[in-house]
Amino acid sequence: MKLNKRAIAGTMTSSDVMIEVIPWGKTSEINIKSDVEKQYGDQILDLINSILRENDVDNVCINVVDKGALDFTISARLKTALFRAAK
Amino acid sequence: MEDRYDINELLKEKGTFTGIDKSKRKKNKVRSLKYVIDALDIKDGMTISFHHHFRNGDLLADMVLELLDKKGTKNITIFPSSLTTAHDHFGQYIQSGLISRICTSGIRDRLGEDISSGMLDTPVIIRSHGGRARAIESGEEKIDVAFIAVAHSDVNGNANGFEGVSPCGSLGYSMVDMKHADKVVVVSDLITEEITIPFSVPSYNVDYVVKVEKIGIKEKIMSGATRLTTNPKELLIAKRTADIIEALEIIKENFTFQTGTGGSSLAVTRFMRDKMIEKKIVADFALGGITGHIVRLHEEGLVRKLLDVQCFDLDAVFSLKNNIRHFEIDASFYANPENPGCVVNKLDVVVLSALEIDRNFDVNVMTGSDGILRGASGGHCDTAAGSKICIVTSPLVRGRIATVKDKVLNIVTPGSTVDILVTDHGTAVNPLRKDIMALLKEKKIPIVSIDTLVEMAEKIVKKPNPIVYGDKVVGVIEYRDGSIIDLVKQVI
Amino acid sequence: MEKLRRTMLYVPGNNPAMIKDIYIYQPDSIMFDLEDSISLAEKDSARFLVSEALTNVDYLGIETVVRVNGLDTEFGLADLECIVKAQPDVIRLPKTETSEDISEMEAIIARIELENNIPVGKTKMFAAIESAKGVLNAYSIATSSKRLVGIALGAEDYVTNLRTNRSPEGIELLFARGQILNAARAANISAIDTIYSDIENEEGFRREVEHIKQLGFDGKSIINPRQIDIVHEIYAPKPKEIEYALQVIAAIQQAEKENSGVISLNGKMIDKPIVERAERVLQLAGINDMEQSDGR
Amino acid sequence: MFYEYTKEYILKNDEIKRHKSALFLKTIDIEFDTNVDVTINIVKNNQIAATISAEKNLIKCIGVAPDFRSEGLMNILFSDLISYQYSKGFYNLALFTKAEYETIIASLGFYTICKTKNIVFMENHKNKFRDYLQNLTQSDCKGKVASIVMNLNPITNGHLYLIEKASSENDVLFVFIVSEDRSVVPFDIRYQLAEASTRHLKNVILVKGGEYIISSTTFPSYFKKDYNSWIRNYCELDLTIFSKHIAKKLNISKRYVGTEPYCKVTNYYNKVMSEILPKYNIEYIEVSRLLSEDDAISASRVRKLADEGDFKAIKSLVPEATYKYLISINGGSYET
Repeated sequence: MKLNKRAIAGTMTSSDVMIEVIPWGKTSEINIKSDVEKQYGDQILDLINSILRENDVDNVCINVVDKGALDFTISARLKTALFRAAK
Repeated sequence: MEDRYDINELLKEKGTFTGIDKSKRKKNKVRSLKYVIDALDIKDGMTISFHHHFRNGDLLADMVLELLDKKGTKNITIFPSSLTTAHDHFGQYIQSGLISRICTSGIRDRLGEDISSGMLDTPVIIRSHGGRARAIESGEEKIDVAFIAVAHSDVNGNANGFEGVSPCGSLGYSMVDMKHADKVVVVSDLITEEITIPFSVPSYNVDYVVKVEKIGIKEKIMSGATRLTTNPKELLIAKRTADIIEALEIIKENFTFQTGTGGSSLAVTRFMRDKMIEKKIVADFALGGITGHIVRLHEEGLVRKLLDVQCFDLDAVFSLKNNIRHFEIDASFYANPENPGCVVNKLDVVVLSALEIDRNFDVNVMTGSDGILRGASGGHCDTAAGSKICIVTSPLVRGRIATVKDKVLNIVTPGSTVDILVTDHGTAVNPLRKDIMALLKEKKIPIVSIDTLVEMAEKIVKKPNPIVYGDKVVGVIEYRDGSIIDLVKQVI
Repeated sequence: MEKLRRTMLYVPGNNPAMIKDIYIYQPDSIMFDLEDSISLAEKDSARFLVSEALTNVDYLGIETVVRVNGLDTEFGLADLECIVKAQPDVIRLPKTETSEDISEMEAIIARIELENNIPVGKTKMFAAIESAKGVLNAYSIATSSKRLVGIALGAEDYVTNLRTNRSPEGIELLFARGQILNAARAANISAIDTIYSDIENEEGFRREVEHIKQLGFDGKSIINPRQIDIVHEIYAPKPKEIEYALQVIAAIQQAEKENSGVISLNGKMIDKPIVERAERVLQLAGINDMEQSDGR
Repeated sequence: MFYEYTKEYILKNDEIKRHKSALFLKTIDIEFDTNVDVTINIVKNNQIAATISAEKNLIKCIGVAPDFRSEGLMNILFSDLISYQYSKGFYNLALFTKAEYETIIASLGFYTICKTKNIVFMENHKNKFRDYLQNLTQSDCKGKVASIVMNLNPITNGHLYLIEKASSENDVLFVFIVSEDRSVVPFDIRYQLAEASTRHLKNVILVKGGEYIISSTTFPSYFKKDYNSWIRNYCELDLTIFSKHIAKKLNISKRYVGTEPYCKVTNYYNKVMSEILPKYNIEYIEVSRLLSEDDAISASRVRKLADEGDFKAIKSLVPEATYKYLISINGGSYET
C-alpha cells in the first residue's frame, strides 16, 4: 500500500481511538497514548504492527490516542486512516 | 450509721454566692483560624480530622494544613472522613513532612497516584464509614482536633450544614468526631449572633468558632439536582435490578432500602417508584446518601422517613431543612458494626456499584484496574453486611476494562456479603444464596453464573498485562470490624 | 417458522461505543446504519467499523442488518464491496422505488459472494420504501427477489414526498401502511413499520405500536434501546391467548398420535389458520422452542 | 438515534451564532476571543453545553457548562475540532491552558512543551518541538554565545548597529528572525536582506525563529497588540521556552535587546525578559537605540518614509540591500 499524504481517523470518545498516519522517509515510529496503556499497550502495538505488515506499509509515523477501544475498533480506525492516506 | 450531713463542709467546699458582674461574661468562642491553631498547639504526632461533606468544594482542610505547614509543623496524622479532588495537591504536605499518616475512606486522582507511587512511608489506612465511626468510638483512633466546616454557625458553635451561602446538607460523618475529639473547631463563612436553629452541631461540643471568608466552592460542593441518567445501558441495568427487587418480593409495606448515586442506582429508584405506586406500597425508610429523587418519593408519600448521613444535591439539602422526617443521622448510627442498632442492619435491600467484582463476588471500590488508588470504601461493605439483600450493579466492561474478572486487585467488600450482581450482560447470584437463586428461577428471571460473566468479559477485552507492583505496602484496607481485609501495594 | 422481527434497532455505524455491545438490549434485529446517520466525511470510517464489528464481535445470534447507501450515491457500491464480505445476515436498501433497484443490488451482492466464496444467496435483503412511487410499487418490490425477507416503511421521507407531515394519529400513513403490509403478506415476507423519533414521548410511542400491531405489522424500526421493552410488551400475547395456543398445539399432537385426520378442540374443528396463529402466539411469548428457519 | 445533543460548526462570518458562544463562555467566566476561524458547539436542549474554537493552529476558548462536566464532551469537541482542522490543512495544533487542565488535555493526545507557574503550553505532536530544537543549528557553539531576537521588518542600520555591537562582544551571535508572516515584509525577504547586510560579520548565525520564538502560537498577543490579562502569561511562557530549551540547547548566555520607545507590548515583553532570563543564568542586555536626527531608527519609521517615497531620507537609515529592496518594490529609482 502506497501512502500519499497524512490522514487521521476515529475520535477520542469513550471506546474509540483516534489514529493519525504520517508517511515519512524515516523508520516507522508508533506513539501510543492510551487510557489502558499499562494493561493493553503491548497488545495495541502488536495489532498495529500486524495491520501495517498486512498492508505492506513502512516508513510511517503512527500517532494513537486510545480511549479504551476494543481491537475491532483499533483495526477499523487504522484501516480507515491508511485508506485515506493512500488516496 | 454515718455522721450527720455537715452543711458547713458543703459551704466551704462550694463557696458562697458573692454577686456577679454580667459585663464580664465570656462573650463568644469566635477566634481567627491562626489564633486557634496557635492556641491548640498542634504538634508532632497529633491527629486532626475533617469531614468531606463539602466534597470537591472543600476549602478548610487546605486552609488548616497551609497554616500548619507555614508554622513548620511536622509529622501529623490527618483523619478526614474522605478525600476528594479538592485535596489533590496534598502530596506537597507529605513532601514537606507535615503529613506523615493518613486515615480516610476515599483517595483519588493525583493524591491517589502520589500515594500509590509510594510517596508516603506509612501506609494509608482505608476505613469504611462504619469502620471509621467504630475506630473513633472504641478509642482505637484518638482525634486531637476536629475541624468541622459548616454552612452556618452562631458565635458559640451551634451549627448546621443546610443554611448559608454554601450549604452541604447533612453533617453526618463529622458528628462522631465532634463527640470524641479533644478539641472541636467549627469553621464557617456565615456566623451569626442569633442562635442557629435547628442545629446539628451543639455548641457544648465546640471549643472554637472560626469565621473565614469562604468555606467552600459552591459549584463544586454539589449540583442543584442530580440528573437522571438517559444512558440506555444504565437504564437497562437499573430496570433489571428493579425487576429483581420486585421478583424477590422485597417491595412490601414498610420495606427499607438504600440506593447509591451512580447512574444506574439512581434510576433503580425511578423504576421502583413505578412498582410502589402500582402496588400501593409505602416504604418505611430510605437510607444513605440522599438525592432529590429519593426526596420526591418521600414527598409523594412513598417513603415515610429519610435517614440522611450525606446529601448529594441541593434538593436533598432543602428537604433536610424543611421535611421533619428527613432526618440527619451520624455515621455511627448509620453503620458502626459494634452498634447493634445501626440502621444498615435494618436494610431490606441495598443497591451498590463496583469498580471490580470477581468470581467470589469480592468487590473492589478502592483501586482502579491499574492498581492505583482511585476510589472510596464509603459505606459499601457496611451496607452489604447489614442488608438482607445486597445487589451490586455494574456494566460488564467499561471501555476496555473488565469489571467482572477472575480476581479483584483489592478487596473492600467480601463476596460473602454480596448476593446478586446485575450487569448489562446478565445477572449472577452468589451460590451461597440458594434461596435467592430459587426464587428468581421461579419468577423466570434469567440468571447466568458468575463464571460465565467472567468469561464473557475476558472474551470482549482480552487478557490484560499484569500490574507491576513494588514491594512497599501503600495502603491497608480495614474491614468494618477493624480487621485487615487487604493490602494495597505500590504501583511501579 | 418466520423469524421474529418485532424490533429492528438502529445503531449509527460510526459509533464504536454503541456497536461493541448493542446486543445487550436484545432486539430482534440490529441494524447498523451507514446511510443517514453518517456524515459524508465519515462514510468510509463507518464502513470499516461495521465491517470489523461484524467479523469480530459476537452478536449472540441476533439478526444483523446493514443499511447501506443507495447505489445512486458514490458510497453504495463501496459499502457493498466492504460489507458483504463481512457477512451480515441482511443488507437493507434505503429509498427503494422499483423492483429494478433490488435486482441491481442483488446482482452486485451475488458477484461479491461469488468472489469471496460465500454461498450465493446467503446474504438476505431488506427494502425500505420511502416514497410515493415506492409505495405504489410495493408488491413488485416485495416479489422482486428470493433474497428479500422483508419490506419496511420509511415515513420521514415519504410524508415529505406526499406534501404533508406526520401526525400523532398517523392518518397520512394509512394508505402506505396498508399497501406495504398487503404487499408483504402477499409475498410472504416481513412488514416493518417506520421509526418513532420522539424518544421522550412514551405514551405516543405506545399508541403507535398498538396501532401498527393491530394493522398486522411484524414490528417496528426503533432508534433507542429504551423503546425495545415497550414493543415486546405490546406484542406479547395475553395469558389467555397463550393458554389457548398451548391447547391447540396439544390437540395437534394428540391427533398426530392417534393418526387422526381431523383435529378438534372443545368440539370445534381446528383448521390451518388457527394452527398458524397458535404457533405465532407461542413464538411471541417466547415459549416455543420449535425450529426456526434462517431468514424467512 | 441515541444522541441527546447536536453539534454546530460556526464560521468566522456568523456573528450572531458566535455571539451566543461568547455569551455562554461569559457565564463560565471565560472571555471569548474574536480572533477565531471556527467554533464548534455542543448543544443540548437548545442550550450550549460545551464549546471550542480555533484560529489556525491554536485552539482557544474551551468551555464546558458545569452541569455537563464529566460527560466526555471535551473528548467530542477535541475529536471534532482536530478532524475539522485536519481537513483544512492544520495538522499541528497547540493550546494554552491552566495547570489544572493539563492532565485532561494530555489525555486528549496533547503533550506539554513548556509550563510556567500559571500556564501550560501543549501541542498534539510528540516530536515536533524536539525536532525543532535539533534542527536549530548544526554548528558547535563554544565560548561566549549571545542571541538577539528580531523582526527585521526590514533590517535597518539601527538593527545592524545592535547586531554589530553584540557580534563584537561575543564569540558567536545567534540572530533569531521572527518568522511569523504577519509583517509587512515577507519572511524570506527579511531573511535575505539580513543575510546580505550581515555577511561581513563572520560569527553571526541567522536562524529562522520558527514556531517557538515570538510566534502567533507561543505568543498570540504580540501580533494582535492586545494588552489583556493573559499577556504576562504569554510573555513568561515564550521566555521560558527560550531560556529553558532554546538557549540551553545552543549554549546561549546573553540576550540583547534594543530599547523600545514605542510599542507597549514589546516594552512589557522586555521587562518580563529582564526578570526571567537571569533565573536561567542568561544575561539580559539592553542597548540604547542608534539615533538619527534625534530619532531612533526603527523599521516602522523606514516603512513610513518608503510609503511617502522619501528614499533620500531612507538611504542613510538602512543597509544597501534594504535600500535596493525598498526602491524595487516602491518603483523608485536608484540614487547614486
